[in-house]
Amino acid sequence: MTITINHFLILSFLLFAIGFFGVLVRRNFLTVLMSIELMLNAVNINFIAFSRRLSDLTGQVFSVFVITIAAGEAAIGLALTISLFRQRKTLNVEEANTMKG
Amino acid sequence: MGAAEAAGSALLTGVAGWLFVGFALLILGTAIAVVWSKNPVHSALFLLASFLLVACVFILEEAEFVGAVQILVYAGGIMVLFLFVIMLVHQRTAAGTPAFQHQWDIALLLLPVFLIPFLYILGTEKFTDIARNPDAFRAVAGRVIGNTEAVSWLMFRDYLLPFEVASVFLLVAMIGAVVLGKRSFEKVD
Amino acid sequence: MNTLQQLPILSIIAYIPLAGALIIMFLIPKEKTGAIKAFATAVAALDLAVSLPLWFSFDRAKAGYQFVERIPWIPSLGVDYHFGIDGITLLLILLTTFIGVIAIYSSFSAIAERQKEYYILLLLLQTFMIGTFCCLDFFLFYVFWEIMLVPMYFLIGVWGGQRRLYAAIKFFLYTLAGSVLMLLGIIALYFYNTTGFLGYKGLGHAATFSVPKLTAVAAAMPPELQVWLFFAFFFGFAIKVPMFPFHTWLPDAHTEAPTAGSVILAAVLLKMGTYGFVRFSLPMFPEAVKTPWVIGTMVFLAIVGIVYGAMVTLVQKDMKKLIAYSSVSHLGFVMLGIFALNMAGVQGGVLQMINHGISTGALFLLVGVVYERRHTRMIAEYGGLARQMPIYATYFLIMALSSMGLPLLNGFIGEFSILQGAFAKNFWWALFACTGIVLGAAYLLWLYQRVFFGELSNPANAKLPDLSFREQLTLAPLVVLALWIGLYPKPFFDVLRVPSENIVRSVGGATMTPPAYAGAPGTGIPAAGDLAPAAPVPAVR
Amino acid sequence: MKDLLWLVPLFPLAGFLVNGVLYLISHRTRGEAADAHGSQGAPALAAAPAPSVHGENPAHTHAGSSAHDPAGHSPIPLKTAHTVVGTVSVGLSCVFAFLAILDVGIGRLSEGAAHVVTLYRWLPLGVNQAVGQVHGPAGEWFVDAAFRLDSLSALMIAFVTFVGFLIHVYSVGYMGHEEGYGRYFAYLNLFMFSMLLLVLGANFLLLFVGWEGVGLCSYLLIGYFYDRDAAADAGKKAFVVNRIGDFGFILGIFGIFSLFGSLDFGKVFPAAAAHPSAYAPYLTLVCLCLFVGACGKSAQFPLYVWLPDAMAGPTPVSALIHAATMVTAGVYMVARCNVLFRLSPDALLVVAVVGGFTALFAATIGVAQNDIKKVLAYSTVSQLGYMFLACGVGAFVAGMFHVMTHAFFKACLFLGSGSVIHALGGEQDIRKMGGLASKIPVTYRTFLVATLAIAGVPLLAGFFSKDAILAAAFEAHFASAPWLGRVLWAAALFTAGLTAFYMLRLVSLTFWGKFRGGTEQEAQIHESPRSMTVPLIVLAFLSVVGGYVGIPMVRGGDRIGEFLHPILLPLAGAGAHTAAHEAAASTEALLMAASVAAAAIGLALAYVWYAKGEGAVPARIAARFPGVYRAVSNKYYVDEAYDSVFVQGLAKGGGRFLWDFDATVVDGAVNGTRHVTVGLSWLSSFFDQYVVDGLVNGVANTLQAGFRGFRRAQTGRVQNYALVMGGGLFCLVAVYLLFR
Repeated sequence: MTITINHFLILSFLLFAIGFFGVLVRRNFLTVLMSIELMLNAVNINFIAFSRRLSDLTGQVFSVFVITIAAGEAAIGLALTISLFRQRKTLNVEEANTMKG
Repeated sequence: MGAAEAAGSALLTGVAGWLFVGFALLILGTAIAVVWSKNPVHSALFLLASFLLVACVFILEEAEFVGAVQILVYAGGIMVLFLFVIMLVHQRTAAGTPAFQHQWDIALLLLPVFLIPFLYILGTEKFTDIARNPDAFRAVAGRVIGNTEAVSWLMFRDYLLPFEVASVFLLVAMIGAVVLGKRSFEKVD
Repeated sequence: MNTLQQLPILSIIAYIPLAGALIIMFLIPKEKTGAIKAFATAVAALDLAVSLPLWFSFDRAKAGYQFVERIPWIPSLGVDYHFGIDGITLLLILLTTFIGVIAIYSSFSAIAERQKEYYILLLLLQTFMIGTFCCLDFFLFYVFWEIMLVPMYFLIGVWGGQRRLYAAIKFFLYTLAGSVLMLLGIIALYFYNTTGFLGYKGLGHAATFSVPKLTAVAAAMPPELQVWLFFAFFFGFAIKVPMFPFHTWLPDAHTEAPTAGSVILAAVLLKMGTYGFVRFSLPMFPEAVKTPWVIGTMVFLAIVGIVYGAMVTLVQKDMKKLIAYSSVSHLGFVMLGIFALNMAGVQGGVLQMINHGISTGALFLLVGVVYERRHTRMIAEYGGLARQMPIYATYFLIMALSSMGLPLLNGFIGEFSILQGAFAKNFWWALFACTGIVLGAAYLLWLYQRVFFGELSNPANAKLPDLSFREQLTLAPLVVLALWIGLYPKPFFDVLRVPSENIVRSVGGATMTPPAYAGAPGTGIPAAGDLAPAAPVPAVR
Repeated sequence: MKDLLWLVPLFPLAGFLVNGVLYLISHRTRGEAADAHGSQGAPALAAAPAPSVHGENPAHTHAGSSAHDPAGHSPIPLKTAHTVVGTVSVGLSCVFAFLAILDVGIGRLSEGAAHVVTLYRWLPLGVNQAVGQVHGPAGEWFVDAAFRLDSLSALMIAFVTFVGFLIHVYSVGYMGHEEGYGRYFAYLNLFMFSMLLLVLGANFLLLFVGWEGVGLCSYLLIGYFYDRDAAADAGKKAFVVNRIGDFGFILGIFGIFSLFGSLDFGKVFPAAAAHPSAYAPYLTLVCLCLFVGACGKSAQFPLYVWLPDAMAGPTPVSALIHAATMVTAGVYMVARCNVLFRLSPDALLVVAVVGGFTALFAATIGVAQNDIKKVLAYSTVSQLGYMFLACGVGAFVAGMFHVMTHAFFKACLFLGSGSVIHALGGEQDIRKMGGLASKIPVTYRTFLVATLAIAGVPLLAGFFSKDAILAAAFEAHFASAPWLGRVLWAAALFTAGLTAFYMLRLVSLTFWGKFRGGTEQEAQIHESPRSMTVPLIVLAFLSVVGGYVGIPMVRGGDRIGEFLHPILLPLAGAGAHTAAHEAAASTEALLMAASVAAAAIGLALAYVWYAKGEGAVPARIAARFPGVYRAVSNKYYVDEAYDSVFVQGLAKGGGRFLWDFDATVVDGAVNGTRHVTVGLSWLSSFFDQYVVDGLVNGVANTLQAGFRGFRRAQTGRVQNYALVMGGGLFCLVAVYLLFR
């Protein structure tokens, strides 16, 4: 079995799609955050794959930064979760609709 | 395979290839489970599995450092955070409430729609599958040492400023998280 | 060289209210309303005191701008921080600082909630208004011009009447829409000066937003481009004035705004539009202004505004709305004077801006007095007040007479000068505009009769207290000014003379032209038996 | 002394200021006292208006006002202060006026000397170009605040200050019990100031200032009893109708300014006289505009309608403003501009025709009026018509002469009527009077003298001036209509007869026969106090002797003609209208006989029908021609027509239409965008509701689902937005891929 770049792309596409789908449809705020992490992972896979094929370490450095951002994002997101929960007694994203027009 | 591939080393062939397929399928499976399971604790555990599997793919791709970071930060840091929060809010899923939004159908529709440009790119673009310099991941100034050292050289020399910015970013995120968490206490009372 | 010329006096005048606003914002707690009021009044009074020396040290004989301050601000775009005044802006700045004190002082009992924010906004508004009048850089001008809307928007929207949100949003969007077109005009001008735009070859000069420089550049543009840019600026200014078809935001804004807001709106903000015409449109686009159909349109709109505004005023049932519509009529006079393009017209137009600020501002204050007591502006609710409030009735009568242009009061001086200018240009303009004088008397006297005469039949009015000392203190200076301008307007004309001459000369007006009485187009009097406007006039000798 | 000319108008101004401030201060303290007493304020207010049916009611309000005078304040010293300030200021003004005239010298004035006192530069209008040649091609336009004393203004200030002073004295008695006594004197003083400004102004603009000022005072004084709607309406009507006149006047001023580049009498008239052919083409329009102004101020057809209504003001006001002084301002102005009018025969023709028509028209209305003041008001309109007729036929001297004599006898008549009204406690209807001759003898005698004067009985003042006008009309020659002079003369003659008729009718109904009012009322009839009768006697005396300054046919008898000669007689070669009344002596004698005959017939008819026949014949005539009678007694329905056409129709109807137009079309266009936006928002909010509440459970096929995504766009949910973002991302990528 020879793995080409296409396989990586398909993997990352599907992973990203699953993550995106989760972001779009889950009601639970926590699960939404997790789905975002999935999407970030998908991006990292692409970085790594291309980094190797282009013989350029920059991709790896970038994926490290992405992981950093993911950490920050998770921290803020979870703080928001707590904030939301304390104010609304729920984790349902649908109920956080103050912006409703 | 053509001559160009012969010049460099073909990547992930044989067992490594099958390993990749296996990891990939597992990744997708756990990812689906993350999105699918109703209980956030289950989701978190599947997510942990998914992270570890992605780390494996990284290592397969000879990006050992990133793989390690993935395990340390994700599996070690972020997951713990998640689990803490889950415990903190210890939300019990109401029996009647569906896990999914009303818009799940449209979202599902969006996936094949996204597939179109993706497949179009796959069909029209030709990406190389050979690493011209197989040692690029390990070499610093032509000397082969190791992946971690190579990444470090790059990060602390070429990407020093972004690195510092990232550290500031983390600091800001930390303060923000503290403030958000704290203020919500006040408001409740 | 006096010290005033060395100080950045204009900036000081402009930013004193801003500083005051900041001090109130950060240093005075909102509970201490007394301190806020006192401090705000003190700041406004200080600003007035600082601005008064301008009047004395202003050189009436000197052409061009005085007290100029110029510091490069954004050199890459050619934006300068550039302040300077001439006689026209001198009067407008003094009017602004003067009205500022009165507006703040008159709000003491009218505003009961969110007082801190209110006085902060009033002070901010004053800074922006003075900035707009002072600045000589289009970029800066546009900034001030736009930002001015914000405090006014909040003043109307927060402290206004029942339909305040509607009025505030309408005011904001309407004026904003106009200024966007003006911005386009400014940008076009900017690029015409530098690199060119839309097929017009640029002059290749260094980038600048300087008003004097761009005025010179614009005046030399090809006529058709001038017409286009004239209309781009026109919308911005005409909406602000407001001229006839663009006036509908005014009654709403006036009616809903708090008293001080109405006063400032009438006294200063409306003057921005007419000021724009005088300062920018006329000197910048002389070819466009001289085009017969352009000036015809302008004068037509002005005259329609005069008559139409007055007619609509006649049937109003709401006092504030009545006065607001009368503003449409009065500003029609101003526009007519400006577009008469001669000394009498332009000077009269500018003076009438001041006059309108005084009379209409005072009328809004006066309506505010009874509104504060009775919380209604409906004319039908009143009647017979002359018996109960004789001093109030006296003040109201004086200001109504000033507004309808009775001689020896300020309104007459402006209207006479304007109509004289219009007449010298064209008999018919003056004829139609004069009907506004008749209607002006009709609607104001009718208002006066319905409010003050007749029996005091409404029991709610039976115990209204007459003007308090504080209220008289806000009104008396306006009466004094009205009488001053009415009796001895020469100092004002002296200030306006040089800038008006420059404007009139720039549009080729008849300041220094050779004899033109025989068959010249500058004479408006039709000969006997031939009332056509452009009648050939027989030679005299 | 002549340089102190400015003191003449200044005294009344000072009086106005002092009186006004005193009044406001006193009224303010009263108001606070009432307020402090709380509930006392309201009853006092309720009692205060106390309107009577006809005109003012001194006796009645006397009772009313003393009842609610607050106890804590003594009004007596205040009232004395008002009286002293009001009358003394006018008296001083009168003295100074005569001193100034004497200082310049009557002889010098009649030689054409003019003394100009310039106070300061009032309006500097900058450099503008003029049609004319006063300052050269493009000159400095300016207007000075300056006073001018020449023979015309000397005549005017002399009788204005004198009659004004008399009427102020009269007012002390007449208005003594009215509420707002101080206000009354303040207004009256302001009026004197404005009137003196009008006649003394050295340029058209100052004339206009006074012109507007007297209009304002007229407004204030007519509306003096402002809590009566009729008075307030009349005041407003007077001001607005006057404004229509001013509209013309100011256009005329603009014309003069544009033509001559100056408004100074001393520059305009010589310039016009020097270049008659240059200015003549424009002057018709200018003069007609000026005449429109004169029509408004002097109540000429069609702008006369305000004057009868103005009788709602206090009677001394009617005497001073609406008979003796203000209403003659139009005649003064036309006379002042005689140089311009002479250059425009067409304008003169219009003046003559309007004057003649108004004289006749108003006289016919006067025949059928039953209100004592209304009769006098229409008589005033008619006499003003006479004056304009005189001006129109070029006899400006005769016009000014009539202005002066009319001031004497009409002031006397009005003050007499005021005395009658005062005696009867407010009654103004002559049908309820009668037999007063013996009860108020002084009033009766002075009234009768003035009546005979206005009727044109020989050797009284009115005879001379009226005769001069009739003669001038007879001799007038209009190039465009040669027959017009005779027609005007006939009309004026008939008017003279009518005047005699209705004035004697008035006298007989008021003073002769039996009293027709109630007995209680009869018991209260009393002669007026000294302060009222003395002015009456003085004015009656002047009505007798006032005419002797203009005796025709006697050499040196026409003093007034000589005095006014430098201003009112044509400048050399300036126009076609040479003095009309330099007619042959025989013709003049015949004309005089005709006018005496007309007066005699009028007086005789009135005597026979009303004094002897007790009104039976007129009643029969009225019954025979009911339509005519109704039309005349209803003043030809002119007021109603004006009201429906101009007030209700044009002004209010037009205003209302435009207001609707404004609200719907103009504002509608503005709000159009807003409505569209709001409509769209409403639509989406509707769908929003629909989606949330109903469609969730509804059928969702794939296509609709796509649209539903967009409909949900404003849900406020992050995930909806993310979904749309995804869609947008797809679109971007697709576009990129397709067009890269």
